[in-house]
Amino acid sequence: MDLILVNLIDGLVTGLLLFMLSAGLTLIFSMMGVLNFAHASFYMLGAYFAFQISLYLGFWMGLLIAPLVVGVLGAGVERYGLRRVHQYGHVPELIFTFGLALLIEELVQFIWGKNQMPYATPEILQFTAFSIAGNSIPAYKIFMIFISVAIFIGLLYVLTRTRVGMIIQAALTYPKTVEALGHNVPLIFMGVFGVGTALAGVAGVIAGPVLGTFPGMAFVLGSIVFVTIVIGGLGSLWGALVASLLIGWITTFSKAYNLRMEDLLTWLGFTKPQPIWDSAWRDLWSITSPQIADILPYILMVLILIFRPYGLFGKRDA
Amino acid sequence: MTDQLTTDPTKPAQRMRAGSLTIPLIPWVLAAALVMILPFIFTANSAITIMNQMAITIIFALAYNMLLGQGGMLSFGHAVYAGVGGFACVHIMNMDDFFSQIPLPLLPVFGGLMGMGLATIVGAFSTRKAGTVFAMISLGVGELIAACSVIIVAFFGGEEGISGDRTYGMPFFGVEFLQQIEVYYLIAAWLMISAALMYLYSRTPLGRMANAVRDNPERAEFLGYSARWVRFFSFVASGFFAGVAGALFAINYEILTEENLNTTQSGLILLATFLGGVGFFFGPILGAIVFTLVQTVLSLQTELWAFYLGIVFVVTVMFFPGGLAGLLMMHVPAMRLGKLGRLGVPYVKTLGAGAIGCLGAAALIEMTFHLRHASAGDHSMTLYWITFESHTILPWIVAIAVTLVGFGIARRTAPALAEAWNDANTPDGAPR
Amino acid sequence: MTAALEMDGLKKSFGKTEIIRGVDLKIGKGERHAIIGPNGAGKSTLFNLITGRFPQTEGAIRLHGQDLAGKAPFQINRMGLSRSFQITNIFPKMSVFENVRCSLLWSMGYRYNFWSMVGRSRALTEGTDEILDQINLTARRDLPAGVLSYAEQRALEIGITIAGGANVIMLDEPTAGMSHSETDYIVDLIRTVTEGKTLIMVEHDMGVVFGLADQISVLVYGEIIATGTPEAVRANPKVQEAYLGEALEAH
Amino acid sequence: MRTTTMLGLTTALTLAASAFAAGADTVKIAFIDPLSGPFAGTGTNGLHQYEFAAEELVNKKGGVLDGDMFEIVAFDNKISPKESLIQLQVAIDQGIRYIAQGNSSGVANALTEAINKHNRRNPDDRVLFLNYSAVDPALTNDKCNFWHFRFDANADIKMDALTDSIVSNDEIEKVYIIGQDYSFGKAVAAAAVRYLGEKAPEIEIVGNELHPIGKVKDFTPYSRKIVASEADAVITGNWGADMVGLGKSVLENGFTGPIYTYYAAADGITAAFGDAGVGSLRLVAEGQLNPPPNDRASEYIKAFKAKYPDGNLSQARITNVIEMLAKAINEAGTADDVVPVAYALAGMEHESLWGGNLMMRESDHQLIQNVHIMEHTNDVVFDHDNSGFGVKVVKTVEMAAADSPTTCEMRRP
Repeated sequence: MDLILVNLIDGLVTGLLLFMLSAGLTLIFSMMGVLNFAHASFYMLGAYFAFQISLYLGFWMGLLIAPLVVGVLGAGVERYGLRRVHQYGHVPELIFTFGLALLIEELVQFIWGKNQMPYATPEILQFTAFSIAGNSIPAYKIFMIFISVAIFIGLLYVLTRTRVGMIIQAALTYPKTVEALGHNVPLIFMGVFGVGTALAGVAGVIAGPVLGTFPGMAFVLGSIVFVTIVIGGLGSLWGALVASLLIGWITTFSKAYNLRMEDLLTWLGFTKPQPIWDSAWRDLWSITSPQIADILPYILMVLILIFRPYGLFGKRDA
Repeated sequence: MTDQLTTDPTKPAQRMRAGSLTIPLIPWVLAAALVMILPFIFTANSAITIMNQMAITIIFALAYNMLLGQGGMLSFGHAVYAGVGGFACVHIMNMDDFFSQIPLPLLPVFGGLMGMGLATIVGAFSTRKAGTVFAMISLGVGELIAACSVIIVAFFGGEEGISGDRTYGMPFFGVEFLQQIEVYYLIAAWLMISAALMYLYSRTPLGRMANAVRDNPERAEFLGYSARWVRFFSFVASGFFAGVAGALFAINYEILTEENLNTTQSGLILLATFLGGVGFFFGPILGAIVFTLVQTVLSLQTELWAFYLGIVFVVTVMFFPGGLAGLLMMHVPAMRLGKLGRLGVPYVKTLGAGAIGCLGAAALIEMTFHLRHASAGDHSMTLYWITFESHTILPWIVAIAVTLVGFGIARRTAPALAEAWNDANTPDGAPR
Repeated sequence: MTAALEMDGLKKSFGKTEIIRGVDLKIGKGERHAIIGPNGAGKSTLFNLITGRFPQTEGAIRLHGQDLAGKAPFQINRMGLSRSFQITNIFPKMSVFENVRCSLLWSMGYRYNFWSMVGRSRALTEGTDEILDQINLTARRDLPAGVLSYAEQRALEIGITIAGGANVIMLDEPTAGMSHSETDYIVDLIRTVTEGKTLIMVEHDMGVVFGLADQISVLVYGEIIATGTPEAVRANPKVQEAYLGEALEAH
Repeated sequence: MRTTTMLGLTTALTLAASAFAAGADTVKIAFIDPLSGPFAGTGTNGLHQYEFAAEELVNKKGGVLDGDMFEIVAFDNKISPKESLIQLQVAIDQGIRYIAQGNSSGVANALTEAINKHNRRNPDDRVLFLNYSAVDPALTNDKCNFWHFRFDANADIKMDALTDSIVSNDEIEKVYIIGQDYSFGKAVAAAAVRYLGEKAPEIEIVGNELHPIGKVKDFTPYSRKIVASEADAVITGNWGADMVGLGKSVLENGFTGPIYTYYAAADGITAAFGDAGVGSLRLVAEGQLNPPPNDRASEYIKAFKAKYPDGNLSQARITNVIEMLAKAINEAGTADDVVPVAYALAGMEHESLWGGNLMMRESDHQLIQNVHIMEHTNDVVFDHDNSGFGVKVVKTVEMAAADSPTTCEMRRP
């Protein structure tokens, strides 16, 4: 069916966007061993910065500059914040990033106010790339796919084919040894944190126009990003990719098709209580898949954590 | 080395031994007296409402700290246990026949049992691991139950929540709990009972082992304890007291809604607990008090309250990971040495100036905010009881000057404070 | 009479690497048994297998005749086996007293008790103080364990290990990283506190081994190549060839 | 340590109770709505409209009774029912007798219950609840009480008008209903199904679904379904970011028919839609801004925009609240005893600043008024969000649902 193809593309866009966030987050996690709760906040900052820049210099300069600014900010947070908290242990680190997320949200409201920003896609991309059975695929979506894939390939190349990548990979596993070899490990950490947040910034820049640029955008996406990397396996780049796409497609398809709990329950052999409106289970029977599409990732995560605590691609001891 | 080990073993040990056998009663008596007297000092209904809220938050924060501080488990979804306890209690309030058979003061027991029941189910799988896995499961379960609150309308009442009437319960010695003050004493009684029970819990073998598992789960396993079951029992106990807090919420507000369950609520209790300090039993109490005041009182003064709270929180995590309680307890050595007084003047000099600097900075923030977001014709603003024009240059100069001078003095006097601090923490006669 | 601890064809592999390649060993009750061997011989792995930290790949371990397969560390501990660690493994934020008290709780039958106050139990306090006395840490009783000196922490580690009253005590390099005087002190300590118990230890310091042990097993590349009294082991040519050589001559 | 805590507590609680002294010559109205957090924009804008209305419509005309002025006292409820109840208590302690609230039916529900209980338990300081925006039908039906007055048309009344408009449009044969998964979204969907079934059974409802509230990141899959269903019109009760997200996504994916909404104007939404919404977005609401109903209204809007250039006169009904309250206080001859004021309000008829008559129905305290269907266009005199776009009335239902049934059984003191 044509609609399946359309949904596959839509899900791919969602998934790849999620991947841009989770890639940075999982890099940071494998480096510092801490989940950065403020990661989605950097995504939001990316969107806001790009919006502000686009007012003066246009969308493309925003795409170029905003992630850099976000990356520098991120590196600053690592250098002056996290590094300090690191000595107290993991839980305070987690709590620090949690507080930072709150603070950034307040800061954004302080500067830009509470309303949605009129941040729009560039005019050059405002056309329909192609249509499948009457469903138009906007050019901007193709552009999003293109950017995400380019970033993934670039990341993979840097990590596995370059000297810098080797040093980073080594520093992730054996920081002490790498330090002894004369590399500046704190600098590497700061750099990785900066790059990770810059990636989130890129995601913000390209997602801002389609998903909306408003103070709640980090909160909406925030926890789903952790869910992604937990499902994928903490610290695994491939896991992040697979989990992102999985979540993208699961949510897209469950929204696109009205699967009803009633059918499932009947199939399982339950009989519908009558009259239904008077039953304590009425809400369970009336659930449809679009209703719960966005909480499915949480269900998936809890199940995975119960049966495979290290995620799909994670190492056992990670 | 060996002479270090053979110092006279009797003296300090004897002193401390007495301490570990008895439970200090004086603070508890004082606290109870304070709780009794407070409504006579703050008689307004709104003050009592705020104190009720405070007491509920204290119980919840203490319950939360059973996990975070004592068990080392970071939960991002603890609101659901309080929430579900509260929802259960409202449902009980609405069961006319049953509710008229039980006195209202017993209702929190049901809330607690409900919270405990849910914690038993969730804990059965979430406590197998601590750390990130536990945190993420708590987040996932929290999000799930919060999402259910708008889907499962039969129990959670949707976005409007469900409401009941506390006065339909069996009169308790003639008291029907029509007035806020009666509710206050009910909540206060539960506050004292819950706090005492939670304190005593931390002194039981299980409570001690919770600390051990927090510090070193592997070692605890080699002492015969299953780290998982220790965590599980802590989790269940915490669920009980969270449920009690939820029940008291139900009694005080007579309504439970989605906001009692959502992740924001879970995040706030983490904030309050950490702000107060997770390392000491009374930390969460301080945190809950300060936090409630900020939320209900500071928010009347400025709409930027959450911004300030965010700053304070981040600064706390960065510089005072022990929270307020940790800050206070830092003074214990100096107090033992009887040299606390020596810190007074330096404190006034540095912290006083620092506080003025903070007020100046806050003024700058408020003025910037007013400049950016107030309606265009609206140039006058009121700050610290002074009304002025935010678009003229003078207030800015004043605010900047106050900020700079305040922080400047604080910085200047900081070395003296550090000196005084060292002095106060060094026994007299000891080599410096 | 069943042995205190018995290993039967014990094997352990990590991935494709076989670390323990079939260990058969019987340790009798009341024996003081040292396991020695060159670095990488698998001594610590053997310890971890016995105490349930890792599951074995093949073979059986029996404690007082009971199979330990699939048992978690805490279950093994409850059967009367207790261990110390090569890297100091205590509760650093808790006081010395609490460290020891925690290790007494299970054996004194408190289990998951949440209705009685630990401070109220005279037996518990006295028991703890007695242990502290034995390990000479009474003066350090109320300090956080994390601030103790290294040797004191090692002493505490041993205290925690013996406190539960286990009759099989396993010590993993109890004197690692210590000066001579510290070592002497710890050896004396071990000798007194393990009186009447089965002691199994891994140790590099031959002075300690020969001072404490009445049986020695030599583990090389995951296999026991010799077991016997110190004298017998010392005289065993295989051992001399494989590992001891000069070290023993020098003694 | 305890002393410091005590000190802090003392100062703070004194602060909380400090504004005790109720002014002798003011009638205070507590405005309890979100002033911080995600909905602060809407709340603050509402507060400005209240302050402006009180100043312009009452105080400049000499106040009520013998010169008592209206004063709006703002309380931030962070859109939380719990905080609302605390602030309600603070307001009552300050001697305030009139409570205005509008954002979120959940909060309104909590408040109306709490006020009902409070008035029963404390007959000496009763308060009135002036609900200016919460549209859950239950508030004037099953959950009605004597102290609650609703000045907005409720969700059912609006849907009645909205479906009238749909039925009169011959091109609409298939309708898609989508909304947020909570009480209001469900109420909208249920009302749409009911009214369409009654009025035009031939119109096919090709989709009726709910999505999680505030959690959807990307509405594309929903839009695809809507487009694939070949619906001619969409009905949604969405608000805030969910409204913008859904609307933009539906339009982007090639939907060209009308989108009937409740809340697709002002608060940044008008600006966010901009040109894209022209020809599609329809809004059902009271209060006519375009074309300007009369000179007085035009003057009022101009004066408001002069004072709040960034503000929106988005809730026209607020002027009705202020004018009718003033009238009721004058009729009752007292502002302190709310019972006669409530009796004066119930059944009151009034001519709105925005044209048309108003009638506060006595049986359920629901204001009966003209309800308009408006469209999003740039052909306006007064725009929203300073975007050049605004809403223009295209159809009016006079005194909508004046004889609609109610299940309210009101107990009067």
